[in-house]
Amino acid sequence: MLGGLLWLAVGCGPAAEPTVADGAPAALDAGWISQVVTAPASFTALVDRTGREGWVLLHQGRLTQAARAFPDGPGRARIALEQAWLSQDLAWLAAEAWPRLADAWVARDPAIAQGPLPALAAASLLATGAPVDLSALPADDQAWLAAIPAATAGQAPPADLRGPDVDGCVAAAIAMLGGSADDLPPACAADAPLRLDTAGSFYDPLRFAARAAAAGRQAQRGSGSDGDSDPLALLLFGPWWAPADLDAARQDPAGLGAAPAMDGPTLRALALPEAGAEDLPQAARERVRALDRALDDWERAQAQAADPDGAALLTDLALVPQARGRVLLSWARQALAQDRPHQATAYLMLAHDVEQARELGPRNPPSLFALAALAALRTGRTREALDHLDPLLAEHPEVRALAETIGDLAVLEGMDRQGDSKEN
Amino acid sequence: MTRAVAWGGRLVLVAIALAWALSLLAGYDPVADVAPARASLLPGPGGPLGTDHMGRSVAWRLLTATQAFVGPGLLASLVALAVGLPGGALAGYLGGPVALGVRYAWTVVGALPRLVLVLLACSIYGAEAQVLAVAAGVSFGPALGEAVEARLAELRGREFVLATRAHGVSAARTLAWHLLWVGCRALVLRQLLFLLAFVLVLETSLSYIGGFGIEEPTPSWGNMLAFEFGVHDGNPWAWAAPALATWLGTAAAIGVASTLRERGRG
Amino acid sequence: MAEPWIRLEGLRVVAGDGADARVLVDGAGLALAPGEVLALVGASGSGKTQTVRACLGLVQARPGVVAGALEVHDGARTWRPYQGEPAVRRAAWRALRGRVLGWLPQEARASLDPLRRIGAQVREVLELRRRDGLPLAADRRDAADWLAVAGLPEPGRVAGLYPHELSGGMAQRACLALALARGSRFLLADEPTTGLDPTVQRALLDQLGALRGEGCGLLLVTHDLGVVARLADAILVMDGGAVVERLAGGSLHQATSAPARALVQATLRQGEARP
Amino acid sequence: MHPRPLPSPALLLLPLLGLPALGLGMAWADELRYAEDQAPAIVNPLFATTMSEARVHELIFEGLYTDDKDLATRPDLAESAQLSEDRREMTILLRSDATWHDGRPVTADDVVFTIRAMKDAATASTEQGRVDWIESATAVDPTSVRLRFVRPEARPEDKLFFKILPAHAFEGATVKRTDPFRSRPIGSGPFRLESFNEDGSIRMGRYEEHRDRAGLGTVTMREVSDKNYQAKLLMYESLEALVRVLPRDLAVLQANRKVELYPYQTNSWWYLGFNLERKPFDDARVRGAISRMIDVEALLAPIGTGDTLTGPFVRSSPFYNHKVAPYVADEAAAAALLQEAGYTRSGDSWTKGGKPLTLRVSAHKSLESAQEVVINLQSQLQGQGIPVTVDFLDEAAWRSAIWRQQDYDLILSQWSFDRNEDVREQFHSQGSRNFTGYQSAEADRLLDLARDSLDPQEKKQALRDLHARVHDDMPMVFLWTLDSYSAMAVDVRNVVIHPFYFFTWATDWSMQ
Repeated sequence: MLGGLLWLAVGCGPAAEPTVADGAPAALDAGWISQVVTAPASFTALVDRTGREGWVLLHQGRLTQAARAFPDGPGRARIALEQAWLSQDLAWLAAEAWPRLADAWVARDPAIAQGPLPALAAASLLATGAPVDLSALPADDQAWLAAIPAATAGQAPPADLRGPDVDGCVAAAIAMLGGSADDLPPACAADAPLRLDTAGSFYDPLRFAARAAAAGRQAQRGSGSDGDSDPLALLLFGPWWAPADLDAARQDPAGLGAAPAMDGPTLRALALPEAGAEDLPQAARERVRALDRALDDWERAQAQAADPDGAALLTDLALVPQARGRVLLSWARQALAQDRPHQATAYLMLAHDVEQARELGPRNPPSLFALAALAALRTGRTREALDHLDPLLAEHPEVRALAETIGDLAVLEGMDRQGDSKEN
Repeated sequence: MTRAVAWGGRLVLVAIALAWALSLLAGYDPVADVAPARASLLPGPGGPLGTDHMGRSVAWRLLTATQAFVGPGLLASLVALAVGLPGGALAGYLGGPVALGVRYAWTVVGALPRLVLVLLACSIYGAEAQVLAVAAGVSFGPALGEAVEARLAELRGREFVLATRAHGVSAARTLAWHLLWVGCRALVLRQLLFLLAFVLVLETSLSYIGGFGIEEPTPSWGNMLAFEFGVHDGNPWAWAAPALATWLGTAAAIGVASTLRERGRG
Repeated sequence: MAEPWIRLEGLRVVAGDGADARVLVDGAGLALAPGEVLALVGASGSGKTQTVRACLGLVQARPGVVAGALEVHDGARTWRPYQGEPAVRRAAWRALRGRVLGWLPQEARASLDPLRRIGAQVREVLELRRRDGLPLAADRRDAADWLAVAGLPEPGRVAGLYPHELSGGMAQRACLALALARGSRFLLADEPTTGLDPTVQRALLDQLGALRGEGCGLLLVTHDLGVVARLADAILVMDGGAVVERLAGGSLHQATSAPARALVQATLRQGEARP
Repeated sequence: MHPRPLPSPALLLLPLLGLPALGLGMAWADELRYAEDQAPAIVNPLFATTMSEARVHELIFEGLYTDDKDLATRPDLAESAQLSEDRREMTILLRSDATWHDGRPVTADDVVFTIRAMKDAATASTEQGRVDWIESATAVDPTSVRLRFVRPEARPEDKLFFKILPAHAFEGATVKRTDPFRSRPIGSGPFRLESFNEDGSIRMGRYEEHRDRAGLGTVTMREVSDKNYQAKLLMYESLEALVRVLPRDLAVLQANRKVELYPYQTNSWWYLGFNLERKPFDDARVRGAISRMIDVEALLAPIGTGDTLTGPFVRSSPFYNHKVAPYVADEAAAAALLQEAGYTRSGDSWTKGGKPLTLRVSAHKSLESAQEVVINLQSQLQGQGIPVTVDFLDEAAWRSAIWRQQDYDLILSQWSFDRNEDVREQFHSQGSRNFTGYQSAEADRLLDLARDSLDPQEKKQALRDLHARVHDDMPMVFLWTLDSYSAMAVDVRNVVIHPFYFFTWATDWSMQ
């Protein structure tokens, strides 16, 4: 009996797990979390100075509301960065969904090739900088499509840009891409389909790329105007762990507005296992587990070393889980860029806070859902991509347009299939 | 110590009886009480024992749950008496071939473990409380009867029985009054208290497991426990109270039973 | 001498059957009139107790009474409880036990219900008496009164005791109280003084003697010849289950039968210490 | 009164005697033990009605085609196929290395037998709808089958996922629920059924001869009906997998570093289905009144987070009609409808012709959180004058009462759909899962249009119209969809879960 109890006590205790290299926590110590935890006053001062409500909303992942809440200044620039990243992720998603829809539909019904769909699909790809062969398209379409890469390269679009199937919204989006406008006209901002003279309802395929470009510029301007401000404003709740990571990102030719990939010095110091070139989710999970081991120990140490206010911030704001989520998000982005969508799915699953599965939150930033939808599309789970987009709709109603497009794709892909249903 | 157990146990049994009477009079409606808006309140804001995760009063459910076993317990007692007493009395008083026949019948019933017998009955006749009670009573009948028989076999040859008869008391009255009532009542009561504890534990277990005992929304200490078990951020009293009540009720019945002594036996 | 109310003839009591059968009483008989004291003497195992129990229908051995005739007159009619259908027999015993035939048992403590207080037991007997319509003096309505009559000190306290709390003498007096309270016409006393100390014995015998004065018939089983000598109007000597000699008067000294003489001898050898 | 089924005494004893033993079972090194709330009563894919059955079938049986990890159709028992010019005929060549668990080769006769048995009305297969489109099947030679279709088919292989049964395991040409096959199934999948145990567990061992040898040696399905224990058994390593985690256990499992969560969102929704063939529920006014007495948000609150619904699709579905406004709890409107239907309120109840309006709600015993919902519902309706009695049915009683006899007033249940969200079987007047008895020419037309349309936007619109239609006709009160996850010990490696069938890629799984 006693033996059994002892066995139970031992069996249920925390098992000893190998920890990462000894030098690793030191690298983590250089990060903004340590700064907040050891000197909470600097955090409070920054937040109060730049707009507390905006930071709260940013922490909650509610970017649209945060953008409205922040006054001009570092907060506004910061939120523009976040919006640029999210829009970039959604633009990639659009560039995945549109061509797939066009291909699938044309394969089923060649007549659709005569309509606007192929051109719209090409536009979505061009907006992300992907090379597209336009030669098969009607000449009219080729003309306005050519304006997209030109705009992203900095050339102003022709004033009379108008294709037979394209109304003002697409033109406005191209203008926005090229930097000659910062927002779409009000008529285009809603989730209304394009006014096309053929049957079917299609949406603006350029919207997210245009918004990404505009927000990126806005962020650049913002950080320029307040250039020597507290670096914490850029790091707080953000994708970079430490100032060194931020500096590394600044070296990136695409600038801060490009979707951040987290391969800065801090993570390199952790010497985590690589996920490998093959798209094996198991390797991704091993990598996350190694990260968790490092972070779990480090978080405990932080909580002990912290000032009481700092410790409260650490747990109340879930700083470490949130930062971990940001790391996984950037890994997922990387995996998607390198065509390892199953690994990306694994990273995103592990980042997802299932307690509030269908809500934005500190651990569920909007990009998580956008990237999950992209990974789902890439792995053939078109229907599931819609599930991932659903939580974004309340905060970002314009995503409805993308959801409708992906919905059409899902319907098309399932058209020959036969549904199965069961109880429970 | 024994006195403390006896009195403490009696107190608990009286409390259960009072709770039962109160619940019968009050007519608490477990269905109407549902209110998710006041789910899992702690004692105080949510009444004396708080509320469960459907917002129902734990205190009222705890009281009402006595109906799940007190009534069946009493019914089981009646059945056990009906099964055990006549046989035990006849076998003990008459002895001889009657006793042999009665003992044979008991051996047949007693060959099945009590639990098996009850579950078997529930599976054949349905899991209603009455079936459970009757089966529990039947399963306890032989034990009761054997105890009575042994006591009567001991008493019937005693001089005082002859003396009583010689005074002109009829055989029936001698048996009913002098032997059974005076001679066996404590013994029978003890058996019945064991039976009550058995019914309580049985009902609670079956309702906990679900499917055989009392089904929600009718409260039983067992299904209250099952319903709240594992609820995160629940009201701890919502499961602790029925668990404690089950434990106290069983301990009280067994405690009182084991401290019961006939006055007058040295 | 009045006409006997109790007549027992040809009693034969057997225990066991077949090869195990033992004859306990073989052809015993007796007759007893109101106000008469009949002593039943004999060695142990001579059948005295069984004979007395047979008069009350309380033979426990099986098959028990196999032959014999008992006639009991209750002042109004004569009952023959050994004859007729079971229903008739039950009616006879119902009429006789307690009302006509009272019993003072041998082992006093064992004859009291161990689980009930003395007072309650007396009250029950009084209730039986009331049911039979036997008169009750106004000052003897209560259990304690009868315990006092039986010579128990502190009758109120004793009424609240359980049998195991009584000494042997007190138990015997309690039994006497029960017997007296019952108010039977006859009292069949089975060795009532056995195991009591001499003073208690004397007091008890005085009580019994007083009963005779009230017209109560007494069947006294004993081997105390002193008691016999003091009380008996007639003596029956039993041996081997049969009545071997009947002596009128209270002295055994004129007895002729061998068993009677043996009894006398035995008593003499013990030294005639008793009164 | 309906007859009460008699569970075997041994089964009755099990919960009492077997509970402590549950936690003590030791696993083989390469054994995966997973928990289901309710074990399948039989193992025969022709009679599958529940997800737990579908999951077991996935391990033991194979279809002609299946999903690859990117959910594209790939041949499974088929090797290759040729579609005729008119797209009405397909000749499938079977792979030569597929064998049944008894060693016999999988042949064209097996495929023909399975399709004929499914089509045979005498079989009463619950999967009959999945072969409606096949006109006939003939064996050309032992390894090739010719299928003829009712209509031209664009990609028939996408519909050939149903499981194939061995013809030699059955007598004659028919299949019955009661065939001994139910407990001694022979499949061709990566696992074969080793034992169908008294305690409801099913043990499946690796089929060593399978062309695609599985990484796991044994998969054991254990019935753990006390859902309070499932998460604990996983954490204390008495199980390796839970197929569906209770919402309330999610937080603790996510925090546990020895457990990984996998989203397992079958497109599921809960509903309260009326029996339209029984009075007075044939009266739309009565259904409307009851619908308006129910506060769905309040029903959902105690059981977890999810989205309430207005129709037979999940909110994120392309078919969900967001323009349909939910019924709101409105006692006055409900009363008006009942009065219109001829009921009068007297005291605590509604009566018509002296008969009070009562409801018997049936729910499956293993439906998680059903207890809370039903208790809540009972309270809501009783407060408005409709007394509700509740029946929790076990597997056998459920099949007989709901699937065969249509003997119920109102059921609380849940449908799960694969990614196609095909509700035809549930709402078409000819649908094999339409046990509410819903009949609507308009719904039939919309469902036919959705099936036959080649324009995705037209199909989308047809089903959105259907959503509005069934919301108006109210054969069911649509409740909600819940988030669902499965959980697995981190020791189980290379896990990729099929979004519906779960075990489709289980051959790749292994234990560390």
